[in-house]
Amino acid sequence: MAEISIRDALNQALDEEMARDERVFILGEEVGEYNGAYKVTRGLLDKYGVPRVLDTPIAELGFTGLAVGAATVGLRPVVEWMTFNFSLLALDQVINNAAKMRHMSGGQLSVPIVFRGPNGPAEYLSSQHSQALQSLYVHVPGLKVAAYATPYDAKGLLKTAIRDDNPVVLLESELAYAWTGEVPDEEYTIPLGKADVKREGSEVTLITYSKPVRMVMEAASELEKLGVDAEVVDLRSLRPLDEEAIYASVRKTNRAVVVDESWPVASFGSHVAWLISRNCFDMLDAQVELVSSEDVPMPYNHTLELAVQPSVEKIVAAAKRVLYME
Amino acid sequence: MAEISIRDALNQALDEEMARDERVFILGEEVGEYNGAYKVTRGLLDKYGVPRVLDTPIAELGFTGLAVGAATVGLRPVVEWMTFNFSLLALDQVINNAAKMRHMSGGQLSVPIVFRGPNGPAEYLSSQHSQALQSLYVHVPGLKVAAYATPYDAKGLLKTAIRDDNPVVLLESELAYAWTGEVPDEEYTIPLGKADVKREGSEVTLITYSKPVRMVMEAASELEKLGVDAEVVDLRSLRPLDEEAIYASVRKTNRAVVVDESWPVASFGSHVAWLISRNCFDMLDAQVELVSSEDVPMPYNHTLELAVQPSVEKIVAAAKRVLYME
Amino acid sequence: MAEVEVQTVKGVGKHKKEFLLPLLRQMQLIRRFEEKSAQMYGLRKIGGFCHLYNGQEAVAVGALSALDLTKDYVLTAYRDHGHAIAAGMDPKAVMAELYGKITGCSRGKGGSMHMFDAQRHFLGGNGIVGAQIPMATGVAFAQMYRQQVMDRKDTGVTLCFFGDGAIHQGAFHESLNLAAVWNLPAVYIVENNQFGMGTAVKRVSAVEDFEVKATGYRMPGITLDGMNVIAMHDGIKAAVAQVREDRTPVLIDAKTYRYKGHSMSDPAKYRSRDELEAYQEQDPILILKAVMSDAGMIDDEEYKQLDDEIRMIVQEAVDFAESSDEPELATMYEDIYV
Amino acid sequence: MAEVEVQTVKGVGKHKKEFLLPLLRQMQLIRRFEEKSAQMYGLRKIGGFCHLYNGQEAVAVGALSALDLTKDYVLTAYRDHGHAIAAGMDPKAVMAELYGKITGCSRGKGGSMHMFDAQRHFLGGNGIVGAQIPMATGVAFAQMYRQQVMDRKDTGVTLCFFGDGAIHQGAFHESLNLAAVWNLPAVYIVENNQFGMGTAVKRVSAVEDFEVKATGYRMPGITLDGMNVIAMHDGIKAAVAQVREDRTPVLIDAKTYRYKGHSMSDPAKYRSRDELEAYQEQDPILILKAVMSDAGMIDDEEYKQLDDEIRMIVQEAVDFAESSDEPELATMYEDIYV
Ligand SMILES: Cc1ncc(C[n+]2csc(CCOP(=O)(O)OP(=O)(O)O)c2C)c(N)n1
Ligand SMILES: Cc1ncc(C[n+]2csc(CCOP(=O)(O)OP(=O)(O)O)c2C)c(N)n1
Ligand SMILES: [Mg+2]
Ligand SMILES: [Mg+2]
Repeated sequence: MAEISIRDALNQALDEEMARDERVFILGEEVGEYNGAYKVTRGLLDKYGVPRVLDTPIAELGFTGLAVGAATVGLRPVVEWMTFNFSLLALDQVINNAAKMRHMSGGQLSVPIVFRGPNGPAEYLSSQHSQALQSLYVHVPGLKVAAYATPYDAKGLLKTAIRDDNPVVLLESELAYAWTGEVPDEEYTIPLGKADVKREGSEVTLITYSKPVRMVMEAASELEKLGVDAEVVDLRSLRPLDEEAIYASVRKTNRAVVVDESWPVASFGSHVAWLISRNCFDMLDAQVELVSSEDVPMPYNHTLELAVQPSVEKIVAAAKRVLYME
Repeated sequence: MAEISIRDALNQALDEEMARDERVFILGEEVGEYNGAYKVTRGLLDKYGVPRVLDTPIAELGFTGLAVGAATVGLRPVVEWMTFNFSLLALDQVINNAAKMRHMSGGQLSVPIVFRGPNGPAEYLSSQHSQALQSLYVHVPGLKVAAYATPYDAKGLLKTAIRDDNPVVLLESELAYAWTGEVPDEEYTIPLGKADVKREGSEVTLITYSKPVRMVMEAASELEKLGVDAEVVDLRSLRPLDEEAIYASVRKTNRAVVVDESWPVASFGSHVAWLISRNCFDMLDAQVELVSSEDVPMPYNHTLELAVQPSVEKIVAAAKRVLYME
Repeated sequence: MAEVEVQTVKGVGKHKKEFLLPLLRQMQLIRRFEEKSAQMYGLRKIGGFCHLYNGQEAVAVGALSALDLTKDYVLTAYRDHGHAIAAGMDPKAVMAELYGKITGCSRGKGGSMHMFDAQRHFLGGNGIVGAQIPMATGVAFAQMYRQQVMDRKDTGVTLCFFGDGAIHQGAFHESLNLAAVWNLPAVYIVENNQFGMGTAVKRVSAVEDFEVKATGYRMPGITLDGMNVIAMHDGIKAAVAQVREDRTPVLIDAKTYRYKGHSMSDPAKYRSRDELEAYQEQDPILILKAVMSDAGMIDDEEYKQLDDEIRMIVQEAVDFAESSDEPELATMYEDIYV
Repeated sequence: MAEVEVQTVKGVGKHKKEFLLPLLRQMQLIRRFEEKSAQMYGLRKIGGFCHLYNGQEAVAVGALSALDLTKDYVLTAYRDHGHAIAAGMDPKAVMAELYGKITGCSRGKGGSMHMFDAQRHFLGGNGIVGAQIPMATGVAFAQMYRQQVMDRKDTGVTLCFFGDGAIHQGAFHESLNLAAVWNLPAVYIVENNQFGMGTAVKRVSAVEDFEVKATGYRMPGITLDGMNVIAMHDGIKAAVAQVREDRTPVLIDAKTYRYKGHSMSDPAKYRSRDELEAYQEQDPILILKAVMSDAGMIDDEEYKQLDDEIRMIVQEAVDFAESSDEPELATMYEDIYV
């Protein structure tokens, strides 16, 4: 096992899959000569050359749609969006083409494509550059959506996504690229649709995914200090969703808090909170709480920007509410 | 009181507001010479001329962004999207500019603009043309979102939206434009953020908005035949949301079914279902049910397309589930 | 403003009967198919948006006859019945799709706007104006990629059709730049039928002749007579040959006209009877029939015989669609994920 | 490919000292302001993306000096400190915004990328590449609308700045067509600094000279020397006069260069020292100083005095920002809805 960063884990996954399958190629702004805005694609242009690694013009709709077209005739593109904020420009190609081509063609076409890049708040970037936009994607049948918070999960899920014959959206986080963790030397993949219990516990279930996983783990430690034994479920895959893993945990703890850095309204987080409310109705000892971002655009000022987001304190407070500890 | 269609109610609202305020103008594909793809803007070009009624090129991003810019310097545009399906191309201008200009400028700018057009399933249109996309809009702070299912509500809400100094997204329905109802002769407006109890009842709360209102009213009649007294809450405004009206009803009935023609995952419907689950936890006698569209792209075949959507039967069945009637 | 030269052909050009007859046949088949579609729409056998191709037959037939669909690809918009048939799809599968039957080419999921035949390299049928342009650019990209990376002797090109209305979409602009920068074998064809729904080109476009846009993308721009199938064939043939060889894209403005309303629900009041009739006088089928007849390649009897055959084929398509099964309810969950 | 003529000016042209000195002053102020921004960024007083304007000063200063900001408007992208200052904004409010303080022009909500001054008609500061182009087109639309509907003698024009990277966005294409079709008084200025982040223009663009794109939108295209503030001023002045009169748009390609990395985190390894130095030799401030000095309009002492004053202004801006308050937590819920 080597201890590497999420950035390097993703880089390894890309490298291995490109070596394994010549149909895999990468395109996006600055992914080539600049080695990636966040260096995830470092070295790949040198190793694989053009056209397997392509610097695109700043034309999200065009290059995303181009990748969708290439996928329909057998290539396996990995689209890097410099950040998900810019992917809004490409959304038509994702929702109306990538997610629907198979359907509209009665199953004739498939669209094996990965869309990835940093999503969610970074630092000091104001409201156009600090948005957690996963709810827009996870809403759409025809797409798969996954997220990771450890190098192990990052590598395994990206490899699986590249091999998947469907469009897969992968949520990354600028602030988490440098996080390190162990990754096996031998090859492995992680199936889409499998949650991972990152911490076992019996008194309250904390459910999350992506960058907040780390904060939720900290909150679990804080709760431990308060004598509360929390379980942490890292969903990893948002669509398909491992509902069974969620319910299994809630059956045990009878209490749940969902943590999602999205805005609250019509979010993936509130959806999961409803799923639990509905499907565990008879088991719940308290309402299901959601810790989300505040329902506001992200301010630039750093103190405000932190105050807007989920925090260990907010998660602990929510857990205490469902435990009737205050 | 005159009995008119939703189409004509909207047309009256546009006409009255254009007459009242010369800053109000309408733009969109076919809104002028063709009198609107669905004839909502009939006669307005003749009456007000260019540039108060403008036929645009098929360039949703461009003309939507143009309208946002015009709004920041004091005009009051009404953007007609021929259907919401095409608005995905304009989403960046809505989410990153319209919803955020006020915020990013520290309150200096305001964006008094209305985005409207038919949303949700129509008939025999397959998956690119039959999407209920409100969840994407309602997710975003900085926007307001409303919907109507009667001529009275349509006229009153559209007039309010045009006078509002914020961006307002209005959801219409192709299949509901011809629905008729009474509209007062005298001027009136309806505040955003106020739900309307369309039917009083005591045993189960059915919550919905937009086109499904009619279907939910039918379901309530069906339930009456089964001896169940259902209350129907038409939200009308999704953002801001009249949470108090919802909870007041659920406090009375202790049971709730949310009906939303969106896809289920991360939808506005599942959000409302969670809000009730959380905030009425101690009052609920059953899980909150959601009747949504199936989690699939819309097929062309009419039988399938109907089967995919909410129906009276599905709503009645959901109500029976929360009433433990089966 | 730039004056463009519209390339056309007088007479039968250099072509033989063996070549021209199939073109006539295909145009006639499309015309009769569309007439039948309109009729069945009137009988409510077909629903939704239904965009007919009458008047534009020379564009699809002329262009597709210049391709080799074992290696070339075609993408178009929602006005796609004509392209589907010109690509060699069975009218039965197309009609059954219009009926929403399980035997339709898209299993009743797509309908009028979404004809597909992956095997024949016909990739739809896109309902979002302009959305097929980036996709087609991607198909051309894959052809370049295969050639460069997979060392295959793939000299295929991709034909992308779109309307005069689509040209103002950002998708057009972004795609053409990408195709030029990456040297993609793409042939972009504007089917300039003068209207996007009820809107005449000049009301929404800074320029009326679209070949002038090509310069901005360092691309050749060509204007073709889209009412003349021979001109279309010859023009596209030459363009395709060039693209096959040079692996760089080209933009073509095909001047044509649609006879019917935008879709079945459009009475087309925005244009004059005179205008329509003037175009119908240069009807692509009549033109080809006339020049073939002048060249002694066809007489009225042969034409009638051909038309009879075609009417039969169209009737068989209807019979097939009528007698086909509805999709089972469970199919609504199919064809979403692989 | 099209060869374009770059319009420039030798010497001081027809200008007097009273006119040129303020231009020099503004460029110098921007330069010193940016140097200070970099320094404060290094001290972590400023965070996030911070895109400096060093090297491009002649573009904003030359262009904005040709406007009347009581009726004209300006919009630009995230590299906006220079435009903000050239629009007459108080460096204090700009620096305080960089610090995220409540006294910042955008109340600490916007930061480096989102400078705004509604009163001075400076409408930002947009972080999405190309997204200000449709908005600016809309501001120009409002000017046309006011003139036609509200019967005001509004002869304002709107200047829209964007980078060479933004030109490939669909937003550019859709906007220019709209501006042409509706005769909007918009001046589109590409700040062609040769790079979009680490990507040289020619790697991602079918054409290197953007004025050739104007033809596709039936618009005049002009190329200006963006390192020469007099050339910028004269060129924009003429263009604005024309647009004010004709109420039709124009596209300008201003050739310039950025000295620093794309943002504070970019070491800019993608270009050679030689290239950078070659541009620095034609530095816009040095050029203006030199020609003014040749014309006997300024000597070293006067320049030094001017620079000293400017350093003081910049230091005052920093002091102001330092001593200003953080926004209260409750402000996070403000400035969202009216
Ligand atoms: C993005 C988008 N906007 C609007 C529409 C509605 N619409 C369908 S066809 C059409 C006109 C297209 O005209 P053109 O491109 O000239 O093609 P034609 O119908 O003439 O073949 C419009 C506006 C759409 N389908 N997609
Ligand atoms: C839509 C979008 N895509 C990507 C980015 C990331 N990004 C920020 S600046 C930039 C380069 C822009 O280059 P150019 O337009 O030439 O402006 P310059 O930075 O040179 O002033 C990119 C890719 C963005 N902000 N918005
Ligand atoms: Mg057309
Ligand atoms: Mg640049």
